[in-house]
Amino acid sequence: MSETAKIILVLFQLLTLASALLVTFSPNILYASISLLFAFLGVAIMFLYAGADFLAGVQVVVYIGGVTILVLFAIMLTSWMYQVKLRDSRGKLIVPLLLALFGLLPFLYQGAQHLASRVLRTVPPDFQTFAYSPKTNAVGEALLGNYLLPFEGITVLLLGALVGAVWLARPK
Amino acid sequence: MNGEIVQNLKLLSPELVLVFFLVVLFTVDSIWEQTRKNFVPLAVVFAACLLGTVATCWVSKTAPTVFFSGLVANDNFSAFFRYVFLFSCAAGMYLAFGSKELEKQNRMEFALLIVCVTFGMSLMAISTHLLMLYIGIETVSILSFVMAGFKSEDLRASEASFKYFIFGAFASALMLYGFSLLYGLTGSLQYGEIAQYVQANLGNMPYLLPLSLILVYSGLAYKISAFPMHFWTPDVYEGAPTPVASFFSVAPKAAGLAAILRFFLDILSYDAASGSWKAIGGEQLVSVVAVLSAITMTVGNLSAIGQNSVKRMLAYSSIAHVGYMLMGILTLDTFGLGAILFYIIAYCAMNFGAFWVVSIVADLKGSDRLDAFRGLGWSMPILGVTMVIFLASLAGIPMFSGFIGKMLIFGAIVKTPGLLWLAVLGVLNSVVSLYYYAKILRELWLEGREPGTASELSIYHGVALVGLAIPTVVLGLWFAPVIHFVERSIATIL
Amino acid sequence: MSFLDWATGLHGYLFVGTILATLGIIAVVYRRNSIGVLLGIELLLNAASINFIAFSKFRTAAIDGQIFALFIIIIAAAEAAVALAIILRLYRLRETIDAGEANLMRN
Amino acid sequence: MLSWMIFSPLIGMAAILAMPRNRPDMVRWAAVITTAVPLALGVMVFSQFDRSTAAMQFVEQVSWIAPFNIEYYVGIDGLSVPMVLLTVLLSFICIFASWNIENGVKGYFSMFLLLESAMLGVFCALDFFLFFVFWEVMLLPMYFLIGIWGGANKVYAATKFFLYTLAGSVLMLLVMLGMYFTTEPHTFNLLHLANLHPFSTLTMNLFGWQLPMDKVFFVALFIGFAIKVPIWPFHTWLPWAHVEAPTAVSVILAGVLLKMGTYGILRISYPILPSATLWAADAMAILGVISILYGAFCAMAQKDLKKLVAYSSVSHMGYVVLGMASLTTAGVNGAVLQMFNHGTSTAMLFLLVGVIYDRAHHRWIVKPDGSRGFGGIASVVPVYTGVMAIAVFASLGLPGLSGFISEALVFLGAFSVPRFQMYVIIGSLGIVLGAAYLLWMFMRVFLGPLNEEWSGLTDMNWRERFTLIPLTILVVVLGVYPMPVLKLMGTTVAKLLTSLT
Amino acid sequence: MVQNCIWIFSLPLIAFVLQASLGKKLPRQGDFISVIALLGSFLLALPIFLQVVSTGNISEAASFTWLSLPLPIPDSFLTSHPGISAPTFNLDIGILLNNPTAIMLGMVTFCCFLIHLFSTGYMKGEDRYNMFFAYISLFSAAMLGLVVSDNLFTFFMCWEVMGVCSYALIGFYYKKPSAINASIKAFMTTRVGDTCFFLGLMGLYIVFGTSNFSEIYQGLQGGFAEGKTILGISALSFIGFMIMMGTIGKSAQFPLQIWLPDAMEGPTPVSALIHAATMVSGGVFLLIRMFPILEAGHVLPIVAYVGAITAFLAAMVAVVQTDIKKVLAYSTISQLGYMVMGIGVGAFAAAFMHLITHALFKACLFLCSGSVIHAVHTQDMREMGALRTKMPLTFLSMLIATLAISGVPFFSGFVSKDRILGGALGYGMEHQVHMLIPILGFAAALLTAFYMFRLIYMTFCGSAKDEHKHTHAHEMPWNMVLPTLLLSGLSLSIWFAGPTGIHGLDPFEVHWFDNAVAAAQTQAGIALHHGDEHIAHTAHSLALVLSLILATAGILLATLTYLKHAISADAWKARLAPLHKVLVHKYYFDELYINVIIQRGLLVWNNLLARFDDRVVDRILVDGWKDISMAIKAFIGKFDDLVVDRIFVDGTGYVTAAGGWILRRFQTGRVQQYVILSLIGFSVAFMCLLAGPK
Repeated sequence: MSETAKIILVLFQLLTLASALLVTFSPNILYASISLLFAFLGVAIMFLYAGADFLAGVQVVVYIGGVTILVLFAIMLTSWMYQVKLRDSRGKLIVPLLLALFGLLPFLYQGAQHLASRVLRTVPPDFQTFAYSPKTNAVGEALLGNYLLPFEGITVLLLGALVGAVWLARPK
Repeated sequence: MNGEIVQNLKLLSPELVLVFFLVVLFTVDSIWEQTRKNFVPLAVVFAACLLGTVATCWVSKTAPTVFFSGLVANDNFSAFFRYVFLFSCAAGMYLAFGSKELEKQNRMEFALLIVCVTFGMSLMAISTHLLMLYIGIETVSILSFVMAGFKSEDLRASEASFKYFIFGAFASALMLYGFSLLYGLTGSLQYGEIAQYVQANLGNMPYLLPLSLILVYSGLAYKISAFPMHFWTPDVYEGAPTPVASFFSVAPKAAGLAAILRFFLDILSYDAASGSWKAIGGEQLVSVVAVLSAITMTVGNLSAIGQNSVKRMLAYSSIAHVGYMLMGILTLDTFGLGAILFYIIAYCAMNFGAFWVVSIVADLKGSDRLDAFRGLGWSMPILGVTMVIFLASLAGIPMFSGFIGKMLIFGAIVKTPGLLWLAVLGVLNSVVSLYYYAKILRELWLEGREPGTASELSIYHGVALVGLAIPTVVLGLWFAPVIHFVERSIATIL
Repeated sequence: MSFLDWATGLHGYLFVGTILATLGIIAVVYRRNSIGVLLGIELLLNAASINFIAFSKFRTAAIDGQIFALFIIIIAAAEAAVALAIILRLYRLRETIDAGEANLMRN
Repeated sequence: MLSWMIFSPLIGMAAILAMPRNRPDMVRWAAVITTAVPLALGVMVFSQFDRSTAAMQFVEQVSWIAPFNIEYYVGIDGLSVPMVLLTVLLSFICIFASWNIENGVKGYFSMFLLLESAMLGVFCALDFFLFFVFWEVMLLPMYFLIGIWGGANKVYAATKFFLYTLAGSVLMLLVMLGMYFTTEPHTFNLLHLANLHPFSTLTMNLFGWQLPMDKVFFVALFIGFAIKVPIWPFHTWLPWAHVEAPTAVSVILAGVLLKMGTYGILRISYPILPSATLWAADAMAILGVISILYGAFCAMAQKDLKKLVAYSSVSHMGYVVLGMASLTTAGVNGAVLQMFNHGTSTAMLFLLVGVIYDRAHHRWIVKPDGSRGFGGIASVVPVYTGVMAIAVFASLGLPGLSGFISEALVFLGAFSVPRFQMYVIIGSLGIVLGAAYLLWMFMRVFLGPLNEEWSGLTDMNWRERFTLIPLTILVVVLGVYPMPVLKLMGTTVAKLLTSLT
Repeated sequence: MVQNCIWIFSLPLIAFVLQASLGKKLPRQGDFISVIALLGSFLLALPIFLQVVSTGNISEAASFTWLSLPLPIPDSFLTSHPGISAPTFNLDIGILLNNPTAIMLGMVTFCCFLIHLFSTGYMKGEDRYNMFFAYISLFSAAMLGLVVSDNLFTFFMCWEVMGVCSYALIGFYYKKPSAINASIKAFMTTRVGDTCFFLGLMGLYIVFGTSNFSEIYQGLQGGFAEGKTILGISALSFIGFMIMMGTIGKSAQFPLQIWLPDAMEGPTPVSALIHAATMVSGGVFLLIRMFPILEAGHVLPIVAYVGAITAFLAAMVAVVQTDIKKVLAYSTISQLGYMVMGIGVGAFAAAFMHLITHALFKACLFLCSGSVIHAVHTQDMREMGALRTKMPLTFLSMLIATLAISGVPFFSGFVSKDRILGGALGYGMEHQVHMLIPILGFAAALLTAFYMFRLIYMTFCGSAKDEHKHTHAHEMPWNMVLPTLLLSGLSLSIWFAGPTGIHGLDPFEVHWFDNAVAAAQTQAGIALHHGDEHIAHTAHSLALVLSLILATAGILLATLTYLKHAISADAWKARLAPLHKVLVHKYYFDELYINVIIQRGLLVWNNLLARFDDRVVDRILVDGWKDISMAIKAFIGKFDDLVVDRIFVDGTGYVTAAGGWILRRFQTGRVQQYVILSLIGFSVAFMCLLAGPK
């Protein structure tokens, strides 16, 4: 993988992190939703670099196209039109911060890095080079081959969610 | 290739039956528009469950195998849980159909949802693959968020579904993160391969395996509402319509337990000699699980004392019962785990019955507070007597199935050295539990006759109550065959 | 091992995954607006899918991880739909979507 | 035969439940017939019982739950025959004593019959699991009987009774399971456990300490049984339960239920944990003496007739415990005889209290405000006074009536153990106090100038006399010649003591 | 002869059963049944008595096992000795017919019969007339049972049944509160004595394994009870002491004598029957039966002192009594004191004779006083007077009995009292340190003569104090006078020793009694003579002279003060005011027992204990922790949800409820806090898991 490609990847990673920060801490929910959009974009790029091109496409279509738009619709419907910048009442920040810094972060962070270094020790280094090879047909084969059951099983979930969402949202 | 697929589909026939009846539900609803009013949805669901049971019997005859390329397993264990889920689906629909809380016109949606949830649950029970497990859990969770809020235009119901959603989504997200770490660590999603990896390098995973397992346990604990993840249960059960709450208190819990049993027993390498789990320092895990179950039990029982809403009280009591069931895991032999399965059967019957009575009273008196029960024993003897049977069984009075369940669990605990304190705590908890169950009995019978309103219990509900009371008593007296059945089903996964 | 190698390698991916997960959890806990909570959950799910993709590339070089990530995305979409339906319903009945106010049922 | 005796009340109960709601008299006579059956069977058992052997008789053994080899194993020997006879007789009498129950007649009698079959079950069970099931099944009917048909704050008394006894029996559950799992061929069978009694050598760790297993088992079982007896520290439920229970229920409670505790100790703790019994004998004797004195002192200060009789039961059961603790032939035989005699004399006392309560609707010897509750009613109700005199002097321990011979044997047994001699002397103070509070009551209620308020009292009608005649005959006959009952238990007690010493 | 004994005590028993059950319906309310029953047993007892009088020896016994408990014997023992049947612990009861029994039978049946006859007249017209006869026939049956029983167990059983009968009879007029108080006091005091007796009985069983008299006597001779100790002290002295306590309780000796004077509340025939002839003498009879034990247990000195003190104190009080029955009551206590002292000093035969003679003349005295009371309808001597002319026959028998009791020669009292005093003097001379005993004895003799003649003069002589009563007085019908005459007839010394009763002066000597008692003594293994011959002889002659002097002095003093009014009783009373006040209050024994021990001690203690039981044990230990948890609640604030409904006031319940309440506080309803809590829970669980395999 050439140097410039790595720099671009790092840039996008930084983009993801920045937008994620905005999503959690920005007072205005609208800005948060839009920054979520950029976060999903960054993640899509990371998928590309990790050789999951089909996944990147799906990510862009489903997340950025579907979920974020859905969220924006929800914001529009739930806060009065002329008061777009829904002032988010300032919740007590102390507890979550404390929890994150001393509770979760150290565990997850140490776990992830520990796992990463352990994996790199066991898996041959050449494997890590970036070799772009289209994965779409592999995904297709897997879906209709080994993973046929989840592919079919997910339909029941989607059907249920569809009916439920419609029923819940329909005004009486 | 297709011969193998046909074989796989044959082994999956109970689930397929459910899907088929989903389709039937849709077509019937769209063609015949007054199905909203009549009993068609009930009939369809009953047919689904009946046929599903037949399919399960037929399937359980074949030798236990792992099929669909290692994603799911078919053995007595899954057959046992399929029976439980189909039974509770039928009972849940029957109760919902008769209860006033769910208006007539949206029975069709309810039938659909309940069948989907049953499908999801059986997926959870039979899956031996992380992806399948995740899909199963998500199906059950997402659809239960909807079911929790099923009472239209009711603030409490929508608030219940909202809370359920936030807590549920968060817990399954954590579980997912745990799956990803586990995948990274072991390099595979299939239980068998994970187990081999864990078996291979036992000693040198001091930090990672505990972390991923704790995260996975968080998702599963949410499903069975065990200690750290039990906070949502009281609020959701109180808010949700009573039939939904009774369904929640029975079926998803059994599914969660099935997933826990299958997941932890397959993955953690169990050393028969020392009788402990070597993967993460045997005694460590045993004592942590023991402490967790003890806290669950005590929290459930103590919080239930001061309640005056019976639904909330039964919610806490269901948490307590989960605490008892968790205790069974510690013994790791057919006796202990068989005790859990027996306890599940007994628990389903008696808890469903208790909730059923609450829903009848809620329909009748409009409120589920304690004083709504005053003197009902005298005006509706069948309701009174069956409620006595259910509550006595929940409290663990002999001659009822609850006692046998508890006895088996405590027996298992007493058998393992060093856990006596847990047995003593469990026993004291059942005494405390008797106190708040007795408060309901006091209202029903002891407070004397309630003037007037000798409202008669409808046959519809009477049959159901007696139907649930009979197994509670029979299992209490003559439980030898059930023990054999339970032992057979647990042997396959140990 | 330069910073670039570190960032673009497994360590980088996992680092981003962890940070996203933590921020997701903080969002769920901290946000008063229920939609904000939903965003947090989406972040958390994304973190998991990043992990899966990273391990699928660096650890197993098999397609399983990607399939799992695919299913995560599908289920996340379904969940978002149901969540928003619930939030709209709550809004219609209570005129507010503040997660804190939903404490009608307590102790 | 035994199974018929145990389960015939259940058949009766089913019949009663099937009867129409508006025919109370039909229900009552059905109850009479149902209790008459076990009475007849009891008499047959008494006649056919072979006094010479200590082995179990009328044994019926059927495998109930094969996987855990739990058996429906029923049989009786010298210890259980007197108790079975007492239960059968008192239940028959109590049906007549509860003739004027008005509300929920069907519920009352079905609960009563369930209670009777549970009691008979406990006395005949030889499988620990069966024993425990019958022991706990007895709780529910008692809870409802006290709770629904009881007195003023019946609910509090019923709940307290329920929780107290359940807490005790729950300890018993753990011991049962412990015994089941430590014996090699896992068994609940009491006789196997008795032959094996492997527990004296084993140790177990409880909360971290290594304790001898048999002593821990004995203490746990003792607490469970002591709550039932009731022995001193665990007795606070008795006055509540007695005062609030209806007459017939408090007769059964005092007549039979109290004996289950001591019977349990003799049937389970003594044969299976012999070394622990020897270790705990002193402590039991001390607790027995304390119960004797404590019951007597409290009884002297009571103003309510029924509470006085309740505390007198605590005192009399103290004799039983002292007798058992002495581990001598005379002592244990005296204890079992005292269980039987106390059953009859206290049943009479409670029936009589019931008679006066039905008429005067209050039970104050001295009203709380100090004025006279009853006074000098001897002249108004002579027959009642006569029978009450017999009951008072029987429980007082007057020779010639049944109370004396058992107390004499208990003291004789206890006195022959050198280290118990001081306890016996202190315990003998109980005899004097016993006389004091009973005669004080007799004087305050029956003798002295007639209290005009009660000049209208009517004497006992034939039904009430019918309930008291058998008990009076028993009290007098056993007082003069106690051998019929002693002959029953002689050989069994001898065998029990050989296994102990 | 043994069959007769069985019939003797079962006849009155049958009479009791008949009387109690269908007494009311029979003509004359069935009093004839019990009278005939007693006559029957008297006639059956007569041949036995005569055989003893004539041949001086009778000894028959019959017994059967009443109670047998198989003893635990290791199976090995059974296998090694196939032949022997399993040993059993037997409790045999039966009839023992020896000389003392025969004599007692004679006396008791005779007295009971006469008293039954007397009470048919005295009790005429009373309500519950039939029950009265039921009780006294039960009482006679019990007394006869006691006399004939061959072991201490049935002895004790009859002993207690007698106690109950005395309770019933004293409280016969149950309308009077004083009567029922007296009956309870009587029963409780005797009950204290009985309990000690019971413990003595237990001791006997431990030492000898049986309570049969003959086996005990052989056991003692065989040195069976040498080393045995009870509670550290030697077994025999423990048993002896306890048996003595039994007698003290029953025969109203020094510490427990408060009940006898109050027992006068009962009808007079009851006093005659119970508190003269039979019950109280039962206690002395116990000492006689158990004499070897007392002797072996070195308890005799204590017995002697108790007897002497009681005799003296009771006599002192009798002097100041104004109620005729109270005087006789105290005189009974005093005479019983004599008998106990006699036994204490070893004058076994004298004590036994005094028992018999005292029973006869005291019964006569009581019956005469009964007639007097029946005539003047009052018991206060101050209202009586000059009844001599009105009731000549009663006066005659009363005079004879009074002469007997005062110890005037020619009368039976003199014979037995003189021997007791002789024995006491001999004992005193032998053991100088115990000289106090004879002194007290002689002083009591003086006082006895004084108060008896005071009684005679105040009732029969002098001027009629109350005209109305005097006019109404009339002689009693035959069924009341005949018994008194018969009894007074038997109070002559001719039956017992010789016409004058003085040794040596008599033309012929009657020795049936001495031979019978001597034979009994040898049988029981009791030495005939204590101390050396010489001192005993001088003591007897000295005692003879002294008792004569004292008797005459007493009579003289009485005549001077009460007949001739030369000495004014009131002057002496004023001069000895403090002593008089103490005597009137009966040494404040009543106050001591009733107020101090019973009221302040026991009842307060009971109420305290009952409240303790209700408040402390029930509330604190079991209902418990309420106050502590209430404090916590107050501390946590007014949160009313904790006010758990009153039902669970039980302490443990409160604690769990408080625990539950705290737990529920976490259930705030805000879902985000749930998430935080669960995360905290998980991190803690994770850290425990990570603590690494220990």
